[in-house]
Amino acid sequence: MDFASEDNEEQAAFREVVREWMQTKIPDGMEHTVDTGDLTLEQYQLRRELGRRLGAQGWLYPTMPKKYGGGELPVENVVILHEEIGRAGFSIPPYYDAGGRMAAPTILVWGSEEHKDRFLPPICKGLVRTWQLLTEPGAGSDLAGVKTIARRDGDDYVLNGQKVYVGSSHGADFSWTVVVTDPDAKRHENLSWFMIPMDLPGITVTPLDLLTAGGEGGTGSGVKNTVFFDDVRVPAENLVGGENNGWKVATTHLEVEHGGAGRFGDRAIINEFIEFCKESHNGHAIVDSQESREKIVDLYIESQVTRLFAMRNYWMAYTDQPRSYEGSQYSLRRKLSGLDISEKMFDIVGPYALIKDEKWAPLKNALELFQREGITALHPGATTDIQRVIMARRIGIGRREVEKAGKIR
Amino acid sequence: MDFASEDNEEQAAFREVVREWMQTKIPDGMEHTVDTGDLTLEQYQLRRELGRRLGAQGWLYPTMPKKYGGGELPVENVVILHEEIGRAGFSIPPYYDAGGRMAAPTILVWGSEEHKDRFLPPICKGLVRTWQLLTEPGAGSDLAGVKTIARRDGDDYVLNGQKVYVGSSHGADFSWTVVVTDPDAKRHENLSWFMIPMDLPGITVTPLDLLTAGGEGGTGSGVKNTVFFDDVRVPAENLVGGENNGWKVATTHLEVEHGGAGRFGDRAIINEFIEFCKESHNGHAIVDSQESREKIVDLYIESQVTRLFAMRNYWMAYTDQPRSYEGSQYSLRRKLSGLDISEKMFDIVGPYALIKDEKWAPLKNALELFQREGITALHPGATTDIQRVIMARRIGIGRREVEKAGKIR
Amino acid sequence: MDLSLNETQLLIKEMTGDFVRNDCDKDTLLDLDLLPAPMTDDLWRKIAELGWMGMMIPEEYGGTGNSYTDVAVLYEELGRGPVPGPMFASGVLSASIILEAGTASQKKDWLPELATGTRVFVTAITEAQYGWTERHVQMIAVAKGSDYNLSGVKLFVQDAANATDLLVAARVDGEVALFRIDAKASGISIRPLDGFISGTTEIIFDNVAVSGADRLNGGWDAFERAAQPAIPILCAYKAGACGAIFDLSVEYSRERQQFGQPIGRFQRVQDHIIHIVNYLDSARWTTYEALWKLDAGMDAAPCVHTAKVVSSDSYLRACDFGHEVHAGIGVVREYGLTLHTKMSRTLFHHLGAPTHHRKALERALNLIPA
Amino acid sequence: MDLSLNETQLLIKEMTGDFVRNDCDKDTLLDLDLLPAPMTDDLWRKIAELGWMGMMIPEEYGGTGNSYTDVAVLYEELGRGPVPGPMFASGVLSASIILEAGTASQKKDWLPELATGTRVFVTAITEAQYGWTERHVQMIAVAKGSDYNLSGVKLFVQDAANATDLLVAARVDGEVALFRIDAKASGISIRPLDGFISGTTEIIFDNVAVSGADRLNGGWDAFERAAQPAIPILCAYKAGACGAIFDLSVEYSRERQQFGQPIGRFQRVQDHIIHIVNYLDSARWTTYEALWKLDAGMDAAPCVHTAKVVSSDSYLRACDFGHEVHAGIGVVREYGLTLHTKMSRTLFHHLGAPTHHRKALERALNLIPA
Repeated sequence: MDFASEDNEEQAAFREVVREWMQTKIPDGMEHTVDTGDLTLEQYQLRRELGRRLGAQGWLYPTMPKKYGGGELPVENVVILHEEIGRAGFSIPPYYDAGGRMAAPTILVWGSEEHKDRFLPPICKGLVRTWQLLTEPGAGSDLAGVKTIARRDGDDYVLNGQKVYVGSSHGADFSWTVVVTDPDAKRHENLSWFMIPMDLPGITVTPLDLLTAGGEGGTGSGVKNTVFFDDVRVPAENLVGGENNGWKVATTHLEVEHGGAGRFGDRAIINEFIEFCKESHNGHAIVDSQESREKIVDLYIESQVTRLFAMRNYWMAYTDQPRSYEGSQYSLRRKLSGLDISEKMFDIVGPYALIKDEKWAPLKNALELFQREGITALHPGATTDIQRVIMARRIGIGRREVEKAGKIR
Repeated sequence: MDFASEDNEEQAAFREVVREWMQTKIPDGMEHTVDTGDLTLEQYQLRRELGRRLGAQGWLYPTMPKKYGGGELPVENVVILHEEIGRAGFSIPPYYDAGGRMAAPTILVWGSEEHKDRFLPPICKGLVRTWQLLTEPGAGSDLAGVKTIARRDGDDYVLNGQKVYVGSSHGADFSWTVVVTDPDAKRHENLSWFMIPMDLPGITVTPLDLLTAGGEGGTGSGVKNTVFFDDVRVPAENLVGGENNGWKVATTHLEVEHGGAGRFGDRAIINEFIEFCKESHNGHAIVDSQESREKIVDLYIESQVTRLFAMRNYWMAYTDQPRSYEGSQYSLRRKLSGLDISEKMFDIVGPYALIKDEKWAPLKNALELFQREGITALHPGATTDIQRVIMARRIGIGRREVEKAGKIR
Repeated sequence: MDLSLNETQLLIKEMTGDFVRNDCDKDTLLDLDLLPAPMTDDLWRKIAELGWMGMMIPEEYGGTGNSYTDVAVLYEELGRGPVPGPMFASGVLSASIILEAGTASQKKDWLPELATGTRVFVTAITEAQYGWTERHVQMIAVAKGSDYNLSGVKLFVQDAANATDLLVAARVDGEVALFRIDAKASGISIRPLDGFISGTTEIIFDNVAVSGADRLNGGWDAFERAAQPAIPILCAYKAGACGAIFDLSVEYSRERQQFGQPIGRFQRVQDHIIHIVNYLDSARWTTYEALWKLDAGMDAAPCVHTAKVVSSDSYLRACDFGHEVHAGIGVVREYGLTLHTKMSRTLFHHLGAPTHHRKALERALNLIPA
Repeated sequence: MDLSLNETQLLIKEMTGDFVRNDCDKDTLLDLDLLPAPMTDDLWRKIAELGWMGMMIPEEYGGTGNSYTDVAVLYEELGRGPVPGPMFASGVLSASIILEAGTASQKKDWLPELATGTRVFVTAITEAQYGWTERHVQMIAVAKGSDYNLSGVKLFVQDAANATDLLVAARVDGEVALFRIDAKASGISIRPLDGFISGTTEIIFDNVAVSGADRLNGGWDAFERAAQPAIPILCAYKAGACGAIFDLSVEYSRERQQFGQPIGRFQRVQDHIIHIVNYLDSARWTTYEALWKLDAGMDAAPCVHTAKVVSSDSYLRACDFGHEVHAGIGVVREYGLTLHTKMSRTLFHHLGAPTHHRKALERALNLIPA
């Protein structure tokens, strides 16, 4: 086994190229905002600029095929890319973009050549940013129970309905979603999958305050939106994967969202936190206390297992290993260990972990955000309960038929 | 609120009476065997003798009515009795007796006057010992799915079937059970409840080795048996609560078994363990280590909550408060905290907790037994899963109809 | 043995419950949550009129001298809101400190107005080196004749933005002393802290003059004695809060449909709620046993520490499981659950985190020399 | 990056799997479990013939010089049994110690016979004051000219009842030294311990004479270096055991019917099994990352400690959840699950409990000065 190759000559050269590129190509003025869901407009625009520059290299979505604007890089080089961008304090993509992370593999698996040619290059080049629209007020865990409806009318589908917990701040160019196209058909056979330009008439976006508005009414993290469709005419050519085949199409992005694609590297906050605990403040360091050291060790161990599950899934996905329950296992663990680690941090640093404050907050408010994210990350991309449902089906607990994992490339 | 009355004059006098009684009435030679399920025959007989002596005072089942051989004592005096016997290192009853603990309240609620007159006095006086026969190989959690059948034939019912995980060592005089009396009736309406003399022809008892046989093939704790019925003729007058009414009758002893009657006082082993940790052994005490102290504190806190749930249920039962999910809540907690505490003890004292050894084992092998009991206690009297099923129904999670607790007096 | 509430307590429970339902409905609480100091004059007037600020205070000082258990029943109901504000800070913790540490004339001067709610006392103990043991008090009071002069920072002080009077711990000749200071005194600035926290403040003391007459008799020991009953009353608030989360979750489990049935029919959802009720009852019974021991004048230390460990953990975790039950809707501010989530974090360390009380239990159980 | 097993490893996995299924079926394991020393001559001969005892040993000493990961694949499969016996004690821990601490002639004399299974080496470190740090070794070796004399007790020594040779840690002039001693030497008595434990022994040394030629070169440092690769190999055994519990539980969830359906349809039962698979994978991946670092010659300390903490906890808890799935039948000896339950407890502290390795992690992560 080999958990992280040493660079060979070619890889070392690539690493050098990436490092040099970053020296000049990261836009001036880009800040290491801890809450990437809630950027200022200026910071968002700078990050989009970085996205376009990465995209021009094929590095924004480095595993995507070159012909669609990706980098088609081998797994080792992708890892190098993530590592080096990560070292600079950013990630790929550098802003929220459900189009590249989840719609692109979905279109790659289920789209026609025309779809791929039309949708993928703008995504991979960072020219557009895309939101995901799935949950509705009455359809959360039960995603197949969505009620938003698309009625065929000539060359268009006419959409009506409401989607919640959508996107982040500063809008999007596209969105993708599953909606009902055959109200009379059976569950799972009544849905279709659409790419939707967000500038179509009849789309309204209103912000949704999530945990937790600050003391002065300022919005907190996890800025999300409600999206309303009122007689929105979507061209039929934007339907991907065939009419009433939407549930199958969704298996791909759900697999990605449920952790099937894995992730490479640690949560940066873990190491930052441990270093913070070692630093001396007014002659005291948190690690001076044995109880704190014990809790830091717990937190470290907890984080290592999550890192390894993420790495295993990354390797499985990009080397086409047969996959089963691993995606949801990692997603479940990431959610629960995220909460657990946030609470251990809170236990260790006390109320300092709760404040957004220029004077007193440690790690530039990152701990406060992490406390809230411990909670807000529990449900998106399927609750912990649903992740367990999927694990049980894939393992075949109580049944001999075993559900297959969704295809992701 | 009042969590443990100071003795008033009358109670102080009663305590004195109990103490004096014990000076002379605890049989010579009775040992503080840690595993009361696996007594030597001699020790078992001595404990039966103590039972008869307690029974003669009405103290073996002190809450039962006097007319049936009980003590009919007020709750404060019952507590005093438990405390004083407990101080001597024994409990009431001093041996396994499902007749008194569970069948007696059941007969009191569901039996005819004739049943009460016939069955209760021998139980309350400690003249007989009784086993509970419920689980079958195919009916564990699903108790209502028992297959043992009783066919009416003249003045008798003829029983055939098999019951598992029964009793302890050294046999019993009676057993009680639910069996099918109407194979064609609906679930829950096909069962009847019987008191069965164990000397009837056709009853076979074979021992069942549970976790875990010792190194030399010696049986460990939790000695249980399998009981076979082959055409056993049980007199019809031993049917309690009416034909095909057995499931309702069972609600009473199930409520008791599921923790509804509570318990007064701590697990003795908790305090013994903490004292053991304070003792110096070769110049070292376990409490010298901060990690160990932290774990002892965890274990203490864990035990306190269990003690309080037990006490609350005791108070609720014997003052006829309305009860709901509390029985199963306590039973669930007792099971899980028993396992948790056993593992904390193991963590603290290391492999010493695993051995039965005259030379090396702490607390006369009590820790080794407690390690095994952590596991073996998880399922009897309904698994942790079933306790949660009951809690959910009684609370009304996901439903507005709320299941009622079984009547226990 | 009698584990029921007595008639007085049942009355307190009913009256407080009515108040919470009528005067502190969800919309009111969501509005309060946006204020830098989460209390309004109107609401405070009502609370004062109900006599709650005087419950801990003997009749001779204008209070009603209730038992600790009585007071806890009140706070258990307030926790159901959760109703924020300086009620506990003034009516419980500061009242208890003045009773323990105040001189006869201080008690006579301060307690009657505290009891009527005319003055709001808030106690400031913790500093940048956060903690609840004596060594964490580092601020120094410099003697000037018979008066004193204070400079420094008190951090994470709960509910000080509503205070008229501060009780401040500071060192005189190395020993911790307690001082009363006008919250509006020159040199004091009180700043609410923003974040995943409620009603918590920073107080800067810049060369603040304090009269010698405002120094209390007692020092750190008196504070610790005063905290003993205050702690389980704070725990009762947390137990009440767990109860509210339980009710909310059970109701949601019945109403919310997914996959064609109420979500509460799924065992996983049931188990989240079973966790909540277990936390609720753990917090509640450890708390009331501690209160009973305190009211009966018995050694309550192990029970007080146990109650604080259990209730801090329980409130935090009950919120977590509440969020598991509610998923998306639970993190929408308007739904109201996050008021609890924030309060559970805010109060977790107040008067000592679980780690602090576990350490205290090591001593109370004689695992280490006292 | 490549997380798959290579061809050699797949072969080892397949051969060992066959051996466990064919030669160590449940009835055999239940019989072994009743022996004071849980290994038979027949079985040992087969194991020796398979060459397993030589895998850690370089070719020059008669072994096959496999990588640590290769060896771990073997033990992962043995853990599935769980197959008891002195394989790990001799072929891994003692072999590693001799390689680290033995003189050239000791290696030449001992390793070839260890590699063929002709001799069985067992290492005795722990004593009545149980623990795996240097200070826990208190037994004294008294020098007599160039020879030594040992008296004292080694306690909780794993698998010594099958030993031909003991490697014993004892102090010479205050420093820990290592000695080889004939298991049958005069003055030695080895007694299996009874209880919820498997293959664990007490060894009494009563004035045992040891030749100076049998003192190894290295002392405690050498033992610690030798333990580094042995620990994750033991972890692999535990990961394999978790895998067996997982398979058993999944199968039972499909077969066992209650309430008219397989019990695995109930979410609560599913969740027990999900816990098990999470423990399994946690143990497995932390273990193989540590092995990879060791094979690659990198600093493996944090990974080794993490793997031991995770796999000790995982095996124990996987058994607990296995029992939750199985309820009654799980505690019946004949069913076989309790072989694991007992083994999970037995190996929990072997080569250091989680507490020990957590403390070591504090150092490895530089939380305290080394």
